[in-house]
Amino acid sequence: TGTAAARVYLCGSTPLLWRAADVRGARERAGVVGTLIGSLARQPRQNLRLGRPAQLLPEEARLLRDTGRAVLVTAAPPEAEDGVRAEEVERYRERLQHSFLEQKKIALEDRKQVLQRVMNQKQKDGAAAGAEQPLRDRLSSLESSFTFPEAATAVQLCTARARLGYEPEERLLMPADWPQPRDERTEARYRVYRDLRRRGYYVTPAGKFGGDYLVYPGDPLRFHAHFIAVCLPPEAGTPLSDLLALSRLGSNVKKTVLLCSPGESGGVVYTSLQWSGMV
Amino acid sequence: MTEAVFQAPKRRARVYESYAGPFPVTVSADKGQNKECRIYRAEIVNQHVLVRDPEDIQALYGKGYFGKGILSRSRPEYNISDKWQNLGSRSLPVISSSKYQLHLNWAQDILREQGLDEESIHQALEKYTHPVDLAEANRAALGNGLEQTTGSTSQGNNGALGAPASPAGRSSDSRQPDRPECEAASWSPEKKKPRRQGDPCYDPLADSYSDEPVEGDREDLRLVKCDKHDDWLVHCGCRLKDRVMETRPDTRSPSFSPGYEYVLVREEEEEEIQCAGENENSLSSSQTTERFVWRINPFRIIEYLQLSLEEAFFLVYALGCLSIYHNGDPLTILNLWEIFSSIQPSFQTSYVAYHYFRSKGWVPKIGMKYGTDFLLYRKGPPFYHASYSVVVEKADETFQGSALRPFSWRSLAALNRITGNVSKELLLCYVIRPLDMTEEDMSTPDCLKRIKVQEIIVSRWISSRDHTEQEEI
Amino acid sequence: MDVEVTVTSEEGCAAGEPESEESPRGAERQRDLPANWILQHPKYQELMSLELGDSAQVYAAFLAYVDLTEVRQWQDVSCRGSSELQLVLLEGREREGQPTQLVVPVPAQRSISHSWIQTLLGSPGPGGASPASMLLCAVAPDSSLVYHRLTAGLLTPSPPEDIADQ
Amino acid sequence: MADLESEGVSKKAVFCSELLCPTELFSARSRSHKIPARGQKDFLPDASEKQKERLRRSLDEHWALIEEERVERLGSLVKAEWIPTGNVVELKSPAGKFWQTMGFSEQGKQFLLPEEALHLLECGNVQVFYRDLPLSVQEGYEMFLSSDTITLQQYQVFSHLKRLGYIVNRFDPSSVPSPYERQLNLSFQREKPARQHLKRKRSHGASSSKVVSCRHEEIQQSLVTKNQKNGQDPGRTVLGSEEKLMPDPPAPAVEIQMEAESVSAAPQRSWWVSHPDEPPCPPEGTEDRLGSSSHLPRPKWDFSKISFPDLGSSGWLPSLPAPNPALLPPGLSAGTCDITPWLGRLNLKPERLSQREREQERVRCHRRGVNEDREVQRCSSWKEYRELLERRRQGRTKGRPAHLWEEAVRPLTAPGDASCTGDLLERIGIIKPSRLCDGASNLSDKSDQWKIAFDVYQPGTVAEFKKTNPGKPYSRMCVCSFDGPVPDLQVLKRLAHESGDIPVMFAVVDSGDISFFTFKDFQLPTDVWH
Repeated sequence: TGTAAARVYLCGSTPLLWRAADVRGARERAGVVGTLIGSLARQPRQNLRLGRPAQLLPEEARLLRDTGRAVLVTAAPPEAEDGVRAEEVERYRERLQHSFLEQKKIALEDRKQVLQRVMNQKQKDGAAAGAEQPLRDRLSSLESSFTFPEAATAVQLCTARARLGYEPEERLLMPADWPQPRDERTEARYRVYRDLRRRGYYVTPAGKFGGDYLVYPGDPLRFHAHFIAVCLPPEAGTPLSDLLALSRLGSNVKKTVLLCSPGESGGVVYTSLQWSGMV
Repeated sequence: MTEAVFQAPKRRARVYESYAGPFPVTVSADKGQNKECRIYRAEIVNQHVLVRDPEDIQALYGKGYFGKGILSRSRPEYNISDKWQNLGSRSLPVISSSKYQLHLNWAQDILREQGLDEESIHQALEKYTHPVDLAEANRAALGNGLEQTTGSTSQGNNGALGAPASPAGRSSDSRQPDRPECEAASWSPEKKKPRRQGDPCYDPLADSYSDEPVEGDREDLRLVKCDKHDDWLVHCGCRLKDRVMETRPDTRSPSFSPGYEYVLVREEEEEEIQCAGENENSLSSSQTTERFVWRINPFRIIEYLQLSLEEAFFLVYALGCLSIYHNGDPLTILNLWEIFSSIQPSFQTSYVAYHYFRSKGWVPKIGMKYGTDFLLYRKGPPFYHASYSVVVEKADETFQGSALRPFSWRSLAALNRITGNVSKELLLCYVIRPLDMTEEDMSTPDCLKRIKVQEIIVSRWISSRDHTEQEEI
Repeated sequence: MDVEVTVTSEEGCAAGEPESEESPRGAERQRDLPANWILQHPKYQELMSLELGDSAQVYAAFLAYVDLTEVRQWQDVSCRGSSELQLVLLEGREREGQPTQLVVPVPAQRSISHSWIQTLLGSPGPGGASPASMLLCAVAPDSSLVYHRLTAGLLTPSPPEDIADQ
Repeated sequence: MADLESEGVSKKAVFCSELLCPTELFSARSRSHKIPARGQKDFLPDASEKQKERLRRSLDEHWALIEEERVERLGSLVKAEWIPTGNVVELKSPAGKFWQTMGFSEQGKQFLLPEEALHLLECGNVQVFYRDLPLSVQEGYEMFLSSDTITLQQYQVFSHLKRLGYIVNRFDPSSVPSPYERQLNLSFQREKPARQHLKRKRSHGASSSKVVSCRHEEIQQSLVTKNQKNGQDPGRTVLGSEEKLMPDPPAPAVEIQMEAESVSAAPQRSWWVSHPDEPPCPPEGTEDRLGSSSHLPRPKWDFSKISFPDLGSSGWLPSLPAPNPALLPPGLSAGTCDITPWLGRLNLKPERLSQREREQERVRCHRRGVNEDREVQRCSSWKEYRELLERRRQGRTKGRPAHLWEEAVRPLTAPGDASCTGDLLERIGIIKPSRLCDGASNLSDKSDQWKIAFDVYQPGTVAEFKKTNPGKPYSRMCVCSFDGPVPDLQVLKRLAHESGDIPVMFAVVDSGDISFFTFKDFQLPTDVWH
């Protein structure tokens, strides 16, 4: 699936990445981090590490789309007709049954290997002759006595949509106005995001720090954010008190507050705001 | 409960002063009729309210922490220098020659502004630029009691400075800055007083400075300054009467005037050193090329107290202890209400909040540091850390209304976070105006009686101890 | 160091007034103070004469000027009016030998826009040039001052001094 | 990876790439459940090999975690089925431990709300089928989350809290006792007609079967709408399968009768809430069950204006007189009430002050009576006394500047007027405080922008938690977006009123990142100890 375009699924108006390869590709090839919002398969009842899906900022989705790295896909494909559906169900059941039988085989094999290993060990340890006899008996009768209840079958609860046999044509959806109405503020946010990415920074949401983006010098997994980026239309007046609070907060959390506005000819104008420390 | 719990204010680890009371007015039930209460004085200067009388300054700041010294971080305690040095029996502030030059330039500029030619300016400034004769000054000092009293004040506070052999250029302890000579507290009388060179034709500086030593100075000096502690009376707490009794001895110095500010200017070696006495030798024992020259400060800057409009109005309206003048005329409460409302569009709303918190015995100070309207202290900044950072908002009785400070979740999150990071709580203070209150009703502070205040504490809730939030701090 | 305080609330107030002193305004003190040095100050007069129309900003600028020269001992502090921006701007060196810095005093209740900041900072030179920087000095109605630094471009914060994260 | 797909479906392989083969499934049984610890972060990238290596390792661990699929024993999965017409998930095999805090029964069937089912699916507890095929988590998000159920943002908050062990229920406005009920401190678990259409209801007794019928009606209605829609769309034939899922709709007439029965069956318990001219249960559509605020039957009387006997006063009454029978509903009799045992339970002890407090109190309240004043004692007549007062008044105003004291608006106090700080504070305390609940009951909610979404109970309460009797929540949750507005005072008041005595919290979501804020009523205490 190497360089195929990622699929961005819209859940309502929220862009989500569901497939692991897409989440990984977006980050490693496009520097698009997203925010994991699902429960982690390995340990679902905690919030420290989350799992798929990855929610994308509208700006992230737009950048992926605009650079041809992703296609937007409607969330819900049309429902299959009954006949097709019946076929699908049939195939699913077959597969389940197949899986059960396979797993039974593997389990039996597994068991045999375990017994064999124990036996070999006993022999090697030079245990009294005949000590491994019960084991040998068990091994030989294993074929007939081994039970593997259907309930023991391991089944997968798929994360991404995955169907056997039939995958409905997923309709591509790219309204001009997606992912959000283009007002001054969203335009400012997008241009700033794009420019920061172009400069090699990694970007995550920064609402809890009072900004638009947290800006990292490298992958957020390994680096601290350097900036709290605040996107402003260039002419918009901001109460000085808001800037003072932000600036003090920035110095408190060891980050520079970055005022960002779209500039001339598609560029972005940045101003770093730091408390002077002069008391 | 849905109500926020009151968190006990945090006391400062070190407190360097005693509490003198919540307001600069007396409260006493029984003193009755002949009690005399002071009315302080302030004036409006370029839309700001200034208190200039040192005694008033100390009373207003000392009791209730009103205002801020315009030359200080908060408490009015400006010094021309934080280095003081002994010269004979006197302790003088040490300033750099560049600073002296700056002050000299200011004086020159004034003269130029008045259209004097350079020669006249030179002559006029001769007096200031000429080093003071140490020997003469010492003689004068020994010859009269004033010198003794004034001189001793500097020793009282800081023994090391008073000792003749104290090390040179000792800089002050940062925690407890040396209280200056009471120079800052003294003043020169205005031109109304008789003076030889009072006419600006002769003395262009007469507008700014009196060069006449005047009796009143010493009197006044003594009123506010404690000889024992070299401190403002209200600070050290000595009782005025006792002290005045003790220090009555009173003769005038013919040549030494407390109306001037004397400074030691740190200058290069090649300067002619007038004050090279024995003491000086010991002073410059650090064998630098620097010498200290005793001069008059040609442009003197003293501390004023600037009151926020809310503070000023409260002192007038709630306590009745302040008169505010504008161009020499005293202003009525209605005048002030009108003027302040026009200077600061949010004044009426923010005053309600200010008055409300004051009437609950708390001390609100400007909260600009952390981006809010007020910081609320219990008792005052020297005793407690601020407990609340307050944003004032207005609403009508439908509880809506155009916001003074339109919040977004982002700006609120930032404010909430910085407030929490400095161990304060974010307090929204809604000033609720009745629907039927007209603009006319609002044109007098009587409307306050119909206004209500809703306090709301905004806080962030952490859903889990092991939440990932720390990650980004 | 701690000074024992004996002033009680009754005395603190009455203390200043000798009983004999009675003036027409009663308790109000009628003493002559020296003229207000702010009004006399040549810089103040100079700034006011610029007629920038925003006297609150001029006053803020003057407070900042005095703070820099008198309190912080900055060197070579100068003021200039910008009629284009309707502002008084200050310049000075924090210490001798250090580069001149631009200080922009603004009354704290104002709103400012990014383009306003950009105008002040001037357009940043194309690549490589050290970024223009200035100090924004917010001035509160009680004369409180805070200084914040504005720098064109992205200025990496100084690394946390070995305090590990958290 | 996929060994089965190779037969015939290879062209679709890209969609199936995340399906595990039996070998992988089998080996997943023994995989680790540990989450690798994240190392200390660096400040600046320095292009060093060491840093690169650390990044590579971190990313490897990260992707291993992210790629991992949920694998469960078939036997430990609870099977369930998505019923889109009811926006619920019906359990098809016995419920698990989660039943303690989630789900509801109806007509002998067990249901989960979509957010509950989705969360349990994410936790690997249930397998949800739709038209006989299991749903992926993705499909769960896409099918369960909608404006008819809850939004993605609300679900993010829900699952965030659930992962931490909180119990989270949809908020039901009718479960909030009115201020009057709270005043009487009645437990609010009692049966109340207004709660009929509560989503979670056990089925027992007359009143709850009525609930079921309500539900039937809902489902029925939605079915009808759906059928109507489908009727216009001849190309689609989904009716059959859906009809199978539906319980038989009861006749409306029966419903009404049951309604009447239940009301008359328990009149003593509900007479004071319901009254005849209020329809007991307005039928509700299936749409927006979360958001729909059911109408609380409004009592005829303003209880805040009816005074109740003051049991706390020191002059006790031995008993309360019998109420006027005319005010009681028919068939109910009430006699006099002996309140002695109640009084015994009330804390009627006088307030005990500490030494210091008593001292302060003495100082504060020290105002001498007029007659103790020596000068007053010297007055021999009323006239002299009046003169004394006049002298004093003049003495006081003497020395007061005219521009302050001879104007229409004068200072609130004169220096020296107040007897002590407490007195002074009282004199200048002219601005009244307001409480969050003041005037809140008259506020109509014009917009439905601000809705309480959830009741939240602390994680520690799971063991004692009863769905039928959930008790007081720890807080209620309002979900909003970081790009949306901040509540103004009106919103705060309205929500506080709606929530009663439970704090409302705002969960603000910033692209998956959640911050919680509270806005709590507060009154700064007056500091008189100066």
